[in-house]
Amino acid sequence: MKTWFHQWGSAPYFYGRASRWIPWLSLLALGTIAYGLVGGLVLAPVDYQQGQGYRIIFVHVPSAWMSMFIYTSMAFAAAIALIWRMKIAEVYISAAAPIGASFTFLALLTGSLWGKPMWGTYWVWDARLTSELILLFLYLGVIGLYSAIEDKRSAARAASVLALVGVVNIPIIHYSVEWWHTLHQGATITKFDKPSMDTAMLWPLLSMALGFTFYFGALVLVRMRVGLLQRERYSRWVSDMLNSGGSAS
Amino acid sequence: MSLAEFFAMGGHAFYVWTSFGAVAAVMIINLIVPVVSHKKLLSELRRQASRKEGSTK
Amino acid sequence: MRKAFFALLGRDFTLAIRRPGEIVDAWMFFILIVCLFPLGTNPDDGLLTAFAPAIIWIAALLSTLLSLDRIFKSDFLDGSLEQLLLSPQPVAILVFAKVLVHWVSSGLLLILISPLMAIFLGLPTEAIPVLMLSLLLGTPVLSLVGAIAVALTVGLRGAGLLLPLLLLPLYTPVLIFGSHAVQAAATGMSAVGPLYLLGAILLLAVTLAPLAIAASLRISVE
Amino acid sequence: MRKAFFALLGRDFTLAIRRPGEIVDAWMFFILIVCLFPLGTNPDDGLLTAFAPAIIWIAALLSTLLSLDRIFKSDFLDGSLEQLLLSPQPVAILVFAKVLVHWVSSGLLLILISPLMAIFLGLPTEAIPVLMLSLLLGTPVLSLVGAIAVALTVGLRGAGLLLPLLLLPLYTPVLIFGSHAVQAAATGMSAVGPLYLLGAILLLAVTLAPLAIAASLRISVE
Amino acid sequence: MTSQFGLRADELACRRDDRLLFDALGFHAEKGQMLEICGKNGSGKTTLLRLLCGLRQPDEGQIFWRGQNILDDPENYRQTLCYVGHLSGLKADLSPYDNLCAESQLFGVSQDAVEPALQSLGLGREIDIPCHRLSAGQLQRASLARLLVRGADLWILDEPCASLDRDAQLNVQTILENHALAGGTVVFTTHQPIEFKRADVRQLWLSKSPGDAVDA
Amino acid sequence: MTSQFGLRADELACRRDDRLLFDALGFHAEKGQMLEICGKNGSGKTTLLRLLCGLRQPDEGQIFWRGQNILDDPENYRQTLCYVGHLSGLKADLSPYDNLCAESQLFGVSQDAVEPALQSLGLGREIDIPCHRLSAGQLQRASLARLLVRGADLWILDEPCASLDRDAQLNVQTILENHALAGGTVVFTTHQPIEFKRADVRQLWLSKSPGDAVDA
Ligand code: HEM
Ligand SMILES: Nc1ncnc2c1ncn2[C@@H]1O[C@H](COP(=O)(O)OP(=O)(O)OP(=O)(O)O)[C@@H](O)[C@H]1O
Ligand SMILES: Nc1ncnc2c1ncn2[C@@H]1O[C@H](COP(=O)(O)OP(=O)(O)OP(=O)(O)O)[C@@H](O)[C@H]1O
Ligand SMILES: [Mg+2]
Ligand SMILES: [Mg+2]
Repeated sequence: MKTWFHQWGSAPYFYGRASRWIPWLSLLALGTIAYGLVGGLVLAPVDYQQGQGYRIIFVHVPSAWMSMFIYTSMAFAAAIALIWRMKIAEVYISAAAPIGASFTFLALLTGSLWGKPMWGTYWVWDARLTSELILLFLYLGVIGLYSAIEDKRSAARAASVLALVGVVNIPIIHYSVEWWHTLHQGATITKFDKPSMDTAMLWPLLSMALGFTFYFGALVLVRMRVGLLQRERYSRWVSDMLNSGGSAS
Repeated sequence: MSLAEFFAMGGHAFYVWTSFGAVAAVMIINLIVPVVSHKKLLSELRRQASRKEGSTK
Repeated sequence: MRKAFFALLGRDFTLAIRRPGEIVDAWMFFILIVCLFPLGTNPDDGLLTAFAPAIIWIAALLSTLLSLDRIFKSDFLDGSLEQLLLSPQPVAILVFAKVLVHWVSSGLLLILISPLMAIFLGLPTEAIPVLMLSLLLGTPVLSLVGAIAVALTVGLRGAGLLLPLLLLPLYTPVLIFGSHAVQAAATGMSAVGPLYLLGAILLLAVTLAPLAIAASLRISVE
Repeated sequence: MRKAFFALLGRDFTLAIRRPGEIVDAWMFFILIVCLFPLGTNPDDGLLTAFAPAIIWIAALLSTLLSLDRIFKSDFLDGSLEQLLLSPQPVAILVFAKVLVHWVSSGLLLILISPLMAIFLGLPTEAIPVLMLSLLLGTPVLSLVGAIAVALTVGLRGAGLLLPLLLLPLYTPVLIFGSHAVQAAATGMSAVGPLYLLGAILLLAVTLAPLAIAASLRISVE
Repeated sequence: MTSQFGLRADELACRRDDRLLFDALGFHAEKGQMLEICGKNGSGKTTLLRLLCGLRQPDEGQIFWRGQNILDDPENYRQTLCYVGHLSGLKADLSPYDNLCAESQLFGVSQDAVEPALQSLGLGREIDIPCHRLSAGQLQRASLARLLVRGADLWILDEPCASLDRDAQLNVQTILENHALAGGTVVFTTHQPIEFKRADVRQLWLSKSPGDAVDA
Repeated sequence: MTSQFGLRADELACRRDDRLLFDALGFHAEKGQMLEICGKNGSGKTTLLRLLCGLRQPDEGQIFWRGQNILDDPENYRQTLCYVGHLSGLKADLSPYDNLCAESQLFGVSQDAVEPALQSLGLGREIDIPCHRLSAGQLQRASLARLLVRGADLWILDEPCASLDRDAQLNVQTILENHALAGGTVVFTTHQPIEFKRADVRQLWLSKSPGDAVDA
């Protein structure tokens, strides 16, 4: 366990290993997303309440899940970065934040595009919608802070502090918004609360979610390699790698 | 289901296809940008490395 | 350590008193935001009263936000922050003194004039004690959490506006609980729930924020 | 003189573009204030829509106010302002270039996203063109008048908050006419009257403000 | 009138708060001359230089440039003046080169002189680096480069050699001397022990030191 | 180990952006010694001093004080350290006296030393004037006075003589020498030609000048 931690903490090891993982993850992502798309857009039956409009679910829900999953993972990385000063964890945060932000944006966009036909409006101040919007601001804050600080070493540490403070706040936001919405009125917007979903819908949905996760995994490794190379451009291992003919790129 | 029907999405074409299109676009751009910048960075570093070697020799 | 804490507290209070303008301005800003609303709308239709808790809380939040720069900016520019970080005391404690001064010279003063604003906006008098209590519990959180964001951005030239972005998500719960406590009281319901929650957030902020601030300052000065 | 004007314009635009963060942040601030209101109230009871014109205008006003510091503060601190005043060109013209850059990088951008904010707050779509037009006429006034106040206070250490105090009375007419135009449009009435008045104020500000700014700067630098 | 071609001050007086810094101060600096303002810390050198630039008004007295009161035609006076003070006057986000190009346009002079000017002050690759990344001395060099860009006749310099290393100090010294020899006028302060050999340097002592100040 | 009582740096390396400022830099400064960091503008003197204070982390290498890594017990290290840099560290609204009193409490030392310290740096009535009304040199004097208040063993000074008039420069020179003779350690930079006669001064040259920097 400890040696594993150590190995993955070393930049050259990570840089080399990641390049081997990326093709596999991409392939997995491609397969699962392809199945999800076919299953969702073509094979899955029409929802008798919502018509064809419900098909947005196949991108909306995976995006929403990813947005939350990525932020949590960033907070873990932030703790590791601050406590053990682990370089890889710092790089992870700056690599993952833009991906997380774009998934959050997609969840908001697809959600409101779904809301117009379903609820008749693009936007309501529902609890879940509001907290997703705030999550977007949290992401933008991390990205903004990271890009505003020029010394990238300090920038990564500052972004870690912010990500960590943000994650402490997330349950509080969740709770406050939830509570705030239900104080005055019952739920006006009924999403389909666990309707026993047709497996013809469920499998493609899960497959899409899995595909998005693989996609994220591949993408974050690509971005981390860039970030690592940028930060370590002067170190011995980079020049060795360049001299030895460039190895895997 | 005909192809036309498929594209019409039961009258919700705009919403459905904008959603899928936006997701696809964002995901593809997200992938292209770092791959390109990786290539650029590597070639820049190579150029610098060779320049430095050239000057020391 | 106690002595250092009080020395810094004393120095910063003296500084605050040397510039009464700044304190009065935070006050004025609060008052003026509250007054903008009647100007921007048609004040006769009773809507204003329903909006009053939100307006007062948002005004408190914005005037805190605008005065946050005071906490570390001038110290950074004149080098006192370096000297502070070079002092042998635990920085978290010292930082707590600075935040305390900020709160007294902004939050506490807002609380004192909030009843006036409440009357101005037509809030029922029964809601005023709850308003004051909610501000008493909430404004220290605004100062503490705000100080983290300021500490993170103090070294950046022209980052004045990054601050609101960092702070909005962090301030949301305080705003929601605070204004809903007042709203509940104004409509005759119990405000205990949100007030307890505000108290819990305050406790969390008091214990954790100073550490985060100290860590952030070290990063910024580098 | 033309050349100096454009040189300064170019330099300041370059500076603005060098820090895209600042521009984006002014945007964010506008968005954030707009979002605070739904968070502070119960968003379902139609209050929000009734208040939407006031909220958007107040958000525009506050975000202009917060970004005003940019106009002269950094120039004062790094000595460029001295050099500007020592230049043989008429200072009023140069100052106009600086205000123009400020407006483009704050007001103009606000106008571009204001429709989104209108949708967030549930403003009827018919009112959106009037909203944009009123902002187009009003925000330059905010920048011009704001610059006078900034020029007067730029030499004062810790005058960050004196600014709102000086400005809010001056901004009041713009706020009133602006939000009333939008309100009229939202309720199906004619918005022409307040828009004309906004136009008249803009004309006045464009002709007189640069002179006042130049005079104020000379006083501040002494 | 002797000062037809130079700077002349008559009966200047200046107070700061309750203290009289100087009083009935008169001097002149001709074409081709260098005038060093000397005095202890706090004797009012910086204040005097700002008066000469017209950035501050004296409490009493007048200042003449080429026989004309500087308040009569300030635009023209500013055209012939270049002031370098404690503040760099350079935007931290722009490079020295961009800064001086913008400034040259502001003053209506050609941009061609910018690059040679920066180089002759010993800046190399720093020419294109944002100013906030420069060290104290590099920034001072960039700030001084404006002297060579502006083509002004009257140079007013407050501690031009501050933060400069010894080579740069000698370099600046030469630049000042050359300007005087070419018919310019230089008014400056310095705490560095500089000796000008080639140019005609006169000293003006502001005797009021913090200790023997006239309390009011 | 030789550096049991002084400051020692091992294999320090520091980059700023893409430039290597120094690399494999090692030196030591014993009890009673003065170490002058020399170098051209932009050679990294200020940066090095900030590393020594622990305000910045080196990219490589360690710093030891009395045989112990300064990261091991930072509180204790800071107790024995006094840094005076380009920034005064004085609040502009408070007088030098009030400023240093507050600072002395922050560092847990007696306030009695404050007034004599300010006086021995040649400040008279300025002791009780808000700092924003001081001239450049007066402010620097007030800032240096903290050296005498803190009672620290290790002094780290970045251009201590900047803006000072000649008398004050000599005065500061004496103060530094006395500290070294009394068993303290002084690390400093300066562009003024100072000659220390009584104390043991060694020089460390940071050779990397802006010109021959290692471009990446
Ligand atoms: C802007 C608008 C919207 C936003 C920001 C949004 C956000 C979210 C988020 C964050 C989740 C994940 C929740 C979780 O797993 O805990 C989610 C799930 C979901 N959303 Fe949305 N949503 C929006 C609009 C809609 C609309 C209009 C519908 C359908 C009428 C919808 C249907 C769903 C469904 C079915 C789920 C999965 C529920 C579950 O996992 O329990 N959403 N949405
Ligand atoms: N904030 C910064 N970001 C990036 N590079 C910087 C920064 N500050 C300084 N540098 C660079 O680091 C180098 C060393 O700067 P430093 O201030 O340490 O020099 P110095 O030796 O103190 O020079 P001086 O004699 O001019 O004070 C300079 O070349 C400068 O360009
Ligand atoms: N803003 C101010 N308000 C009031 N008094 C001031 C102000 N600035 C400076 N003074 C006072 O005016 C006097 C002259 O200051 P000035 O800066 O002109 O001195 P100087 O000769 O340039 O000194 P130095 O050699 O230290 O730069 C000082 O005694 C100072 O106390
Ligand atoms: Mg001076
Ligand atoms: Mg330096």
